[in-house]
Amino acid sequence: MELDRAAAVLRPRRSWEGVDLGFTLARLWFPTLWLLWWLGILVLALPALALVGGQADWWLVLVWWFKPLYEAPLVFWSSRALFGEPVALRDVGVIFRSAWTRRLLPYLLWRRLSVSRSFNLPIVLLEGLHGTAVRRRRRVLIEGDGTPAWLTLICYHFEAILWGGLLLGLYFLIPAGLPDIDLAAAVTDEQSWPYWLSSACYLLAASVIAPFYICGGFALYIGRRTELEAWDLELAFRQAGSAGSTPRTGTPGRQGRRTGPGRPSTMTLVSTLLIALTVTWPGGGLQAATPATPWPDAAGARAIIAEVLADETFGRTRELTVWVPITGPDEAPTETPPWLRWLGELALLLGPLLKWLLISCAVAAVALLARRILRDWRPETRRRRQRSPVVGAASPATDFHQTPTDLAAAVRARLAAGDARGALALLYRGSIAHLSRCAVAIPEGATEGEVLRLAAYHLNASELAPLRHLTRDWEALAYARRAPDPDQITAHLAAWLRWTDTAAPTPDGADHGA
Amino acid sequence: MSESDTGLDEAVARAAAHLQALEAAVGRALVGQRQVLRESVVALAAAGHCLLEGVPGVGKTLLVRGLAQALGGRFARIQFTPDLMPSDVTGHALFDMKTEEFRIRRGPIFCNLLLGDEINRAPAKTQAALLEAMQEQQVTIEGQPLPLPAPFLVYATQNPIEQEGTYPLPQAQLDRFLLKIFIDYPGEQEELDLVRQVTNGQIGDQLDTSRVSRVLNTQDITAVQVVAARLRMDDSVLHYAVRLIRAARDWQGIDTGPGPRAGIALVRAARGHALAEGKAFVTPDDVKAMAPAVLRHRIKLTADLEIEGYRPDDVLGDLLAAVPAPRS
Amino acid sequence: MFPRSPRLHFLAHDRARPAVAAPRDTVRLNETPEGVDLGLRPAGPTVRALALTIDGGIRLLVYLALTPLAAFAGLGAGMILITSFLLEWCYPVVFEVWTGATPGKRTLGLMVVHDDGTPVGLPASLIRNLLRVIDFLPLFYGVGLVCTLADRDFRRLGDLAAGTLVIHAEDRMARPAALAAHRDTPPRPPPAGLSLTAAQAILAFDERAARLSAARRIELAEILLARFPPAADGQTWPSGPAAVALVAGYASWLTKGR
Amino acid sequence: MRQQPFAADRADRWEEYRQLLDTLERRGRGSDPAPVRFPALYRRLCADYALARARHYSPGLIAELHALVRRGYRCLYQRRPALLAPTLAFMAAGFPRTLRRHAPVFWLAAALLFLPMAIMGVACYQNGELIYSLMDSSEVTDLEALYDPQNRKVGRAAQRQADTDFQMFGYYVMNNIGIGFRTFAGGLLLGLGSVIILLFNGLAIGAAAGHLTRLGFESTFWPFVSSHAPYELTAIAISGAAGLLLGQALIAPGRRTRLAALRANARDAVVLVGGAALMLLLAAVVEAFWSGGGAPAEVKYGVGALGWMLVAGYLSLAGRGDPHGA
Repeated sequence: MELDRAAAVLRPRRSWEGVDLGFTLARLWFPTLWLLWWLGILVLALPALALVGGQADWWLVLVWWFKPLYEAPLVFWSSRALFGEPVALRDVGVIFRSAWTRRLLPYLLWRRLSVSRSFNLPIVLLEGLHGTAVRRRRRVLIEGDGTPAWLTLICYHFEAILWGGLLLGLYFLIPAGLPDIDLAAAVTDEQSWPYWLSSACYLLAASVIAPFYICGGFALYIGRRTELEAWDLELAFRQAGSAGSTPRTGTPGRQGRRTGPGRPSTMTLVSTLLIALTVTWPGGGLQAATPATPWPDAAGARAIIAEVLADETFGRTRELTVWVPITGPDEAPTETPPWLRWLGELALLLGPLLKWLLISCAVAAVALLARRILRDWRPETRRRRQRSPVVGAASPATDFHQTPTDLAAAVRARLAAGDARGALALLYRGSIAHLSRCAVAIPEGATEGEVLRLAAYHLNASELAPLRHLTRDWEALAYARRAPDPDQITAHLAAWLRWTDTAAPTPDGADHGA
Repeated sequence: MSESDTGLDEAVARAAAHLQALEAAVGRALVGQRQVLRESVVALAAAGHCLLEGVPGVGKTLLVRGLAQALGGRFARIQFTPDLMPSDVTGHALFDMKTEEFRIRRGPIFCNLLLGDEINRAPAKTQAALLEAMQEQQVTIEGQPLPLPAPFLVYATQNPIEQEGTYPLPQAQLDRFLLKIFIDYPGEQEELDLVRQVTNGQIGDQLDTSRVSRVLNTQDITAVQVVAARLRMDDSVLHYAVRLIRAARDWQGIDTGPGPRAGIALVRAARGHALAEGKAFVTPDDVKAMAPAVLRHRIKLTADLEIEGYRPDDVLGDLLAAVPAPRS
Repeated sequence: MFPRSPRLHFLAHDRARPAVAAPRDTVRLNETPEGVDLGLRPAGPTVRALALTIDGGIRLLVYLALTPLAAFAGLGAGMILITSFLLEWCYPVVFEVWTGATPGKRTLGLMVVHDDGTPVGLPASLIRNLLRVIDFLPLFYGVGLVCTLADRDFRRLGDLAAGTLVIHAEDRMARPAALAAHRDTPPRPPPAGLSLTAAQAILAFDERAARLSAARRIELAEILLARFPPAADGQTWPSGPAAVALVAGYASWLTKGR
Repeated sequence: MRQQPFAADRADRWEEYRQLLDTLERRGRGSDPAPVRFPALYRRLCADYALARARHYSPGLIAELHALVRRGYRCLYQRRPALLAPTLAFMAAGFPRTLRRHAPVFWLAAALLFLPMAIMGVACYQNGELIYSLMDSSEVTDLEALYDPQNRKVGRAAQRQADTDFQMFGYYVMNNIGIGFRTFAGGLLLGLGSVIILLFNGLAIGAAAGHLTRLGFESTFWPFVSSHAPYELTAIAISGAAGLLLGQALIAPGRRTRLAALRANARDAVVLVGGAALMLLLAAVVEAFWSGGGAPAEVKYGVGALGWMLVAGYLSLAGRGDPHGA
């Protein structure tokens, strides 16, 4: 596997997103992790079967209890894979030897029921801490965040859902004629074959969820370290040196995308760092919410007690059917509070009201629908509908250049004041505004020539000619300071008035000035 | 003011007539490609060099030869190859055994109109020699500066498809070209005309510029260039040009924007365009018409857009539509 | 000859490009009509399960609140039936179309969108919630769970059919110091040949320095400086707090120049 | 341009944008004037974001801009559906047109529902034992009790009150529309779910009808079901057709990928389901407030016949006149 293909993107993210990253990685590595899990469990499950003497329930409890044992290799393998050095499955010995250390022991004993197991395992296995150091480190890393516990809880439920789903699916899929699965026996009767089936289903469900659970916790751990220790920056800084000594390459955009590791030498360094480095990092300043207390072996004990009590030596259950007179709860009419009676009356009133409301709603809806359908059929409305888009577009949507309402008067006023430029500018802007009223879309960047070209699509020759002259005079004035005769402007104004009167029957106020 | 105006008007009319005659003359040989022809003529009027880009066979060489034919003056052509040396372009000094002194042998660059074919096939050193000459308007051989003849225009071509074994021009060198003209295939009718015209009584497939008559001489060209440089340009148009350049520097999708020289080039090209249109003053239309040709080789798109196959013209189209034109 | 490339705007882009080069990130990139890439961060099954539980709790509370209605014989029963119909089929649709997420999802910062990042509309929301029935099979979203675990963007069947995503909404609170223009550290030019990635990492270091412990800050700064070749005049790189200050100077130079 | 001048230069614009965004997000369907500047500001921001990324400014700034762009994107591309007019347009044109486009699937679904119904009805009428192959005896007894003319509970009895009607309405809404939705969703199981639900419902209804008629309860049964049957049965068939569409996409996606086919068909299928749900709502109103009423049987039969004609006319004709074409 290439190095830069194997890394996940390290960046600070919220804890739930961290879990999601873990799930993504688990999906990526699923076949390997799954096999690894089964390898681990086979090592234990077969001897255990002999040990408990073929008792399904005990065997299941045992196999379940030693879950951390099969999960540790997964943690180890994912840590190597994340940093681009996946261990081949044939080196399974290396994996198990590195994963099954003495430090795992608490997790098989009193810490087995710890609620944030998948988050703690990387701390224990990869940082090589134990005792109080682990506790302090965990407190620093977790910073009162409940996500690891939630992850454990949810994954337990996922297991249960998958297990139940598998069982139910089998139950439904077995065709009639074959022996049915007794679902009750499958969960209670440890002697029956459905119980074994159900145990197998459970193992299958657990094997599917385990990679996700472990990678979720691992990614959470990586995420916390990224957040607290800026791991991503460390990687980038280490790369900076190697990039700094070589000339800049031509594709900065590509480099920028990848914040993950890229060079074999640094990567080896980092991953060995990850595995071997005992982080002597003071946890000062960051306080955890609660210190973790060692968990007594209560749940396991309770299960054992239940098993023992269920034995026949302690008694058995018998089903008896007897007739007993039913002495109903004395139905003495305790006086109903007045508000309740009042409510009851209101309800009686409300019933018909709601009913008629519903009926009238239904009738109205049907009537509206009928009207609508009939209207769609009538040809004259059809014609009206066809024209409507034009009407809609004719309303000036984007009028960048504010023109006075009575444009003609304003132009005349400017002319009288001797401001030929102002008058012509106003007239030209008015023309553009009028064009956009006639559904000619004029973008902001359109120059005079483009306006003319756009207008040529929509106007006929007689309408276009005055506009062409106006544009020519306007350009000469604006860009060459050649003012036309005032008479010429008056002629333009007259032409403009003629144009606006004929082109649109009811444009807004500007046109009534004539 | 009005007196000089009328003087200018006459000069403009004369120059515009020259340019239109030139366009008509070359247009007889180069069928279709009106836009290309117009842009080449603008470059001539603005005294700027052109980079022509297009696949083989669209008439790059024909265009330049037609121009040379119509212009008079000296025409030279250099086929750029990987083994072309700088001295093959500029010329060199050789020792004359008879007179026992160094004699300067001038290279093909000493001409009025130079066609540099497939400029990106030559190594950087040779390209640099040509581009230096374009910038300085003179060539130095053996420490002796030799000025180039007065109208000196370079039309360089390059082929955008065959990139193997080419030396792409660096961004700074590209800046020396006033315009980058992009020659596309002709339209259907034009192609039909082209085939008909070329195969009519033609032997072999050499370029036929025989029907291009000479319409201008070098003095005329210089006169036209003087008129173009004096053309009236209102402040609002100038502002518009600068606004376009500045917008391009901050435009999304443009990695490297145009430098300050782009603004100067845009204004020069706009003047040339106005003159070619026969106007005595520059309007925003002229600026906008020339903006793609002036800017397309001066910007570099971001890597994302390049990977997705966008070309500068696509981005420039958006930019031109979005920057408000002066209209008040 | 040249394939005319599409224009930058105005063209419908391919909705929802598949995630790009780095599949080990949970970000799915999506290009908007404006030509920028928006990152969507699909939410995984764990957080969605939690959201589902919260929604279930809310519905349970509504049912509990409705039980007194049973006192009113027919009308009450009718009301309860209608309410349960609404809760079962319409609750998610109404909230998703109205506010973008059900209350449970909202609590956990999730949000339902089309796979192009636009807010979910009525048809898509209807599809994904009606098909919930299938995802629910055979037991408490068993099909949905397997589907989310297997899909790249954690979509269940309903999401696949409707073309929707459940994503992490962005933190509205996150307003980094970048805009505060707080830097008064004297700028120091970084060594030549600094890659853009490294430059960006330096900027990120400056932004996140406050979250790091002092010792770690120094360690990181020294790691960076150690990778640079020694200066020409034989001067060595500083260590300790001075190194942090130097890197902060680089960051300042990178943000505002000399 | 360096980052700080870049940010400082645009700070005002970003702030304005952020405020606009806040107001936009806060107001629901308020009546504030439309913020005309928003799209322009948004586009500028997109450009800024792209620049910031291309120039490798600090990740914090990029993240901030990204969040702003995303919020703006959501605001700008939001669809705010009005309720009444689109629903009307949908029922008047969209729904019947979509149905006609998928007429073969609809006929298949209808056949799956009605053929077993007819066959089972005739068979049960002939053979009194046959119904027990489908229901157990307690269910049959319940059914008989419900429609027994001796039993005054059925139909519009005097004591039957408005609130009972209302309860029945709730029950019908819950049950029938639920069945419709399930028929649709079952299509995702390669169409099998829809087929099974359609078949089973057809058989059950046919069996009940045949059995009750055989017992001579037709005076209560047929008037009761005749009025709402047109809407209800058609709607169930339409839901089934929608489910079959999903199944078709999965079994025979044609030249598309399965997912693409599913998505394309789901878009039409949900239209069908929506229309069917509205039809079922109408059926529930009729069933709760009219079917049980005291109108004479002839009137009810007339209403039923009218209903069938209305439904047939509606589904085959509505929306054909619209200029935008079917």
